[in-house]
Amino acid sequence: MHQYLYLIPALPLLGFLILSLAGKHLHKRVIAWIGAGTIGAAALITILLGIEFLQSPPASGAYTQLLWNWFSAGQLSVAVSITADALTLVFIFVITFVGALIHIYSTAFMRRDRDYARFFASMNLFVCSMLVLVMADNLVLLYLGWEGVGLCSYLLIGFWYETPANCHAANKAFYITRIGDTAMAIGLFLLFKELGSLHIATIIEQAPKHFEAGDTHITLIALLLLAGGIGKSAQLPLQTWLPDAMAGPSPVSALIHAATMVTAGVYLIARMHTLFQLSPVSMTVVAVIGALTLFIAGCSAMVQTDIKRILAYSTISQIGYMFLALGVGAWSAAIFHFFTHAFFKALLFLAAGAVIEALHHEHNIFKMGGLKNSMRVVFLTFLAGAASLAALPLVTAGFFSKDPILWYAWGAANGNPFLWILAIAGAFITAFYSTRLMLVVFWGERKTPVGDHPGKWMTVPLVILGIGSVAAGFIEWPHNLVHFTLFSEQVQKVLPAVVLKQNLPSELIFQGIAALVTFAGLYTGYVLYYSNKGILEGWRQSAALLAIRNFLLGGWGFDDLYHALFVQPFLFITRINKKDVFDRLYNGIAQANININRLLSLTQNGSLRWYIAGVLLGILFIITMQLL
Amino acid sequence: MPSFTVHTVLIVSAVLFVLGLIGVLTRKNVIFMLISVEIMLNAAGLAFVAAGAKWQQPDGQVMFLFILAMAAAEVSIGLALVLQIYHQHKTLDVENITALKDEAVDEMV
Amino acid sequence: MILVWLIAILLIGGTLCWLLAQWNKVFPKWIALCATVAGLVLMVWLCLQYKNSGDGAGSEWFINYRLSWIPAFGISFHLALDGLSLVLLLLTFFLGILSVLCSWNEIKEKHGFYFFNLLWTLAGICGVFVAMDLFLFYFFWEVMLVPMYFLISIWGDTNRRYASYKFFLFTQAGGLLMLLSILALYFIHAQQTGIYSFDYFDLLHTSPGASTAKWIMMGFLFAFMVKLPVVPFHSWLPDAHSEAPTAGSLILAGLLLKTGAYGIIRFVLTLFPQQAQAFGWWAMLLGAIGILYGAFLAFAQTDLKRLIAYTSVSHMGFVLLGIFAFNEIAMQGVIMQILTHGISTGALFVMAGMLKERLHTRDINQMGGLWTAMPFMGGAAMLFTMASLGLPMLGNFIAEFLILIGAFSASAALTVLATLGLIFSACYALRMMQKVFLGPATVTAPLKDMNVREWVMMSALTIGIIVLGLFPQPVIDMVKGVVGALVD
Amino acid sequence: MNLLFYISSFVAVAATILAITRFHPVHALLYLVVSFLAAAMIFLSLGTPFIAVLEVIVYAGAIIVLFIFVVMMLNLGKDTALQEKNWLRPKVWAGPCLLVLILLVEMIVLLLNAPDVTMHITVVDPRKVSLSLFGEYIIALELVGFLLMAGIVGAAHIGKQKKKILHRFLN
Repeated sequence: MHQYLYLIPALPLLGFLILSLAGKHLHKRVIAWIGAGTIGAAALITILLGIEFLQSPPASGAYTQLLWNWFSAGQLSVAVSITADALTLVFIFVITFVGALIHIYSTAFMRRDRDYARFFASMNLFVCSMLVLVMADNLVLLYLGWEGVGLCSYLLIGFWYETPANCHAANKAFYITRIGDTAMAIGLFLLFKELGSLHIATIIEQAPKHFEAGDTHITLIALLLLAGGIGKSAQLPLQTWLPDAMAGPSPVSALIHAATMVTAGVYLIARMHTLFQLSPVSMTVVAVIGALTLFIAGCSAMVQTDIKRILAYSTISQIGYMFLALGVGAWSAAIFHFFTHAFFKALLFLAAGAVIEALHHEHNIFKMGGLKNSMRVVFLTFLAGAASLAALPLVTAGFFSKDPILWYAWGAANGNPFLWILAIAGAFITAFYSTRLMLVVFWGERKTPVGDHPGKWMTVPLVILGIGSVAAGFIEWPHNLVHFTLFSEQVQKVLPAVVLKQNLPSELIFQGIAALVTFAGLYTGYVLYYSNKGILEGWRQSAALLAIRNFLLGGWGFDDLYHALFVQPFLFITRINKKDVFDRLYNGIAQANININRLLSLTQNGSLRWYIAGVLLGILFIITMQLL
Repeated sequence: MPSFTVHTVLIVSAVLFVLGLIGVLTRKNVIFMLISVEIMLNAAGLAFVAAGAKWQQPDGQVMFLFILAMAAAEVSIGLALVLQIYHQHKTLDVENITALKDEAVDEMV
Repeated sequence: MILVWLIAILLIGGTLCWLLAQWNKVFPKWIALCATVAGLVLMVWLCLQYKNSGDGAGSEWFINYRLSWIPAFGISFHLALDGLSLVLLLLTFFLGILSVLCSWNEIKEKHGFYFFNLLWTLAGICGVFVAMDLFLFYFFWEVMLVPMYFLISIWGDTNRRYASYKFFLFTQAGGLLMLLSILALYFIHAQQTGIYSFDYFDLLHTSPGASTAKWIMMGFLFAFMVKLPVVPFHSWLPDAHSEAPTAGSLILAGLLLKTGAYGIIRFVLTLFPQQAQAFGWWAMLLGAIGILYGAFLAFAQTDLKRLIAYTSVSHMGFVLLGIFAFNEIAMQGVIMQILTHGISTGALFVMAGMLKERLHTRDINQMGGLWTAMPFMGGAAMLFTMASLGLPMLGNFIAEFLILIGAFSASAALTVLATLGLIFSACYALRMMQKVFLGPATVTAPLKDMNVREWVMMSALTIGIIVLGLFPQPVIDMVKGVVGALVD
Repeated sequence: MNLLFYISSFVAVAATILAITRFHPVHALLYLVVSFLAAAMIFLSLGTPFIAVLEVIVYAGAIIVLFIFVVMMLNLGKDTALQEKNWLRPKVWAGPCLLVLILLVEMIVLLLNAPDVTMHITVVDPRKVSLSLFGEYIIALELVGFLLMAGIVGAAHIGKQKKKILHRFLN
């Protein structure tokens, strides 16, 4: 199967080409088949490839295919070459499998849209770019995918381009991720200058020989790459674009802004783990950024009223967990959390999309309610997703992936109690807002009448994802419970195993605490939003609490800060210099000439006597010069 | 009476030239200005002849002949112009004949 | 001889256009089209020959044609072709065809004289790219200038007189300084060897004193930097680009600016290697400033063509940065940038011309939501906008990436500064896209999407930019010899 | 000969001063004739009789006659004199005179800087002049011929009485 590796990104690309060139003339049914079919085929190939990989792993640990030599100049030689090792396969699987489900969902979700073909073309291009990103065997090709997903994200956030707010959100997403990308590009330059190659395997091999641990250059490189990851993965301080990005259609949010693209930063750091390991400083930075982000975004998620914004902040927060895991060196735990998160968060977004559509594009959760019975399938799948998000112990995938992260936040060699406290606080918050979301949307009295119910093309993907949200965790158990660690076994062929501290307390204690905290969060949510709503009413009276709420609602004021700090000065400079100061300079020269001309033309006054006097003065001048 | 020198002759021609120049500069009527120009040309011719005499060569006189021809041409054209000016402007006052005055250039920037 | 024919086709074609226009108004455009197509066919044939002749690995001259012109002053009619010239000529004829096509319906008066000027400008550009005698080079330099002046001042927009004066004065000021430098070099060479010659290969071995050489180099460099243009000499460009007719903008952005880059590579670097190296840091600084400054200005503009013009300033900053980084990677990037910028910015100008034809305005505040009415044009615009901000897969990325990665080893700080330009390029590019094609539809008049002629043009450009983005290696190989010789 | 030179120089200067200060054109012209005749005497004293004769014939004769014709044609009489009288006040002539005097002084200073030589008067006869004129100066002579021709044509053309037609630039 591995000789068809190139088909995995090529099929979506083919879909994109057909849809973008001929999409206008095709029937919607054909478009749906091309759009979802190409991804489905890619998913099928991926699954077959995965089976082959598990049964008879390649000797080098990776399938590689050289497609063509892209360019080579001087020392720099870049090939369009794709590779798939265990890490990549996890990503490919999520991208194609979850992607195919989301595409199937979209065929029904977008059925009334005028630009059906454009939607699927962009989605297919996205899948292709994302696959190139994860399959690239060199950083330039990775960068190609990296920018490609950015473009598709831009196109899809602004899919309904006639609303200025959507375009604004799309631009914002592109600008902010572009800042990260630029930093990453600089990182690549530095890396090339130091190592003379951008081939990932070469870098991984050469870096430990070339750099000493803690070298300034390696730290710089790692931080620059990290900046790229931060931008793409919406981590502190470049997280502000993601909540606004919810302006796109729900499947877009599910695919791009939950399951795949936003985890590209995680992939990058995991892929370049050698560089990060060589630089303890950057590891610490990754962990701290992850911990802070998960906390800050979680707090914001608690008070949002827009269902998709809640999920957006939750995504930021969950990616924060992945960063935290990366930062403490728990590589496979991070990837595993990515894996499960893709399922439950995609599910939540798709279910939210179904709810929103049923309620006539209502986004405010407080205008929903009582959907428990009227939308049975959506309710059940949403429940599975939310439970997984809240990390309900033992029955959900979220628990299996999040619990090790909490454990390693303390227990790994790079771990630290402060990180753990933030993480555990995050777990509490997550459980709380998951409960809040469930209770407000599905319980209580009905506030908006339900419009059209989702059809089978929408519910089937929801159900499959729901099963995934529960079952995906079972391929990796905490060692102390059941010794079944299929996932980390595979991933650790690529990524190093986590190093633990000496003399740690038992892991079980931590698991117990985590479970308790989760239940505490659930209970708090239950009390505040179901059994005793009066408390909340009481809090609403307090001005200080309201101010805090608004502060959290606005995402900790980052938007305003950046607006004042960067956007305004930039706009100011461009506005005052619209006419180009240099132009003024040259026009000044021209004006000076005109003035001189005016001055000199005074002498040309038409009086013959003056002219003769002028001649005389000239003669006098010359003769006087002669005399002197 | 001492023999006159080159300087003396040239000073005489300089004085004549300068007088002509004064005439051109101060008079208002074109006719007077033309008269003064003739004086200046004559003075220049004198200087040429003096130089020729000093070297005892014919070149000075040749130059005088050229000046003479030029003066004749100049006077004929000049007087014809005077006639035209008089017919068109009804005056010979140079202060009133300022058609060569420059107009300001139009704004470009 | 074939080079002479290349130029002669354009010159004769132009003259015919003028002469035959009195018979029939349709003649000129067909003649012009035939002339440019014939040129392109010749060029493609030459390219194939070049490939067969041993992949151009050496720095040998592929064609070298020399004829005595004014022997008394040592002036010869000397044309020569190597990989670099070949690539540029290919671009010239490619964009030449497009410029003829995009003036197909735009020109409403004086057809004959218009196409005469168009073809003569192209001939001048061709001449500049192959002339190997400095006097001849200067001659062609002027030949491309004067018809361009007419193109702007006769067929331009409302403020055309101002723009054409400005264009002429700036270029001419630079050109005269270059002439002075050429003469200085000529006389110094004569003094040293006793042979009066304007020939490039003779002058190559002239060694004026260090400080003299510096000043002579400055003369050359000034002319080329004005043409490129480099901040602060860029001021002519926005006016000329925005006022010129579409084909004029296309040729200005796609080709005329490239003569500046070509001049620096061909003359400044080879005639004055040490001096150029000494000046390198400052030139890179100017390049980096240009990148940022152009981007800032582009962001502020409301006139579509002016906006695109400032993006050219920004992109040409990369060229300067790359040239003076003095290494092979960056130099390859520069040549790539020359090609891709010609295509991508040319395409944007063509697009602006199409919009102007439909909407009769260049003000982006009066546009908006055009995607709905014109999805194909919107898609093409998106593609070239993305090319302009350096999206991978498209040619500009290869160029900018090579330049930056090459320049990084020369000066990390300046390269970082220049790389920031990538962020600001996103700002102006997306703003343009948003103002023109996205947002609520504001234009109520029925708009037609692209017709066949426009479709052919845009797809040629699209294919060009994508092929350059995915398979740039043939171009890189073609100029490898030249670049290698330069960097050593 | 010396005396002749001094006297005629004196007369020439005096007549010229009078010529440029007269208000009435005819008076001025008459003094001008005297000035030219005096100049002719100077030429004679310099040993160039041919030039002296030409001076009398062309300057004092032809040119002055032309002037007088024009004065007569335009009937420039008392009005012109009055106009000039009102015009020529010290305020008008003092400045130019001062400048011109400076010029004179400078010229004289320049002259005196050069070594002085006594004139040895030998007559250079017309034959020698004409040999030179038709020898080395032949081209100049031809050019002068053109000039005179142009002068004649020009004078005939310009002098024609015509309606007031301004050049298109002056409209």
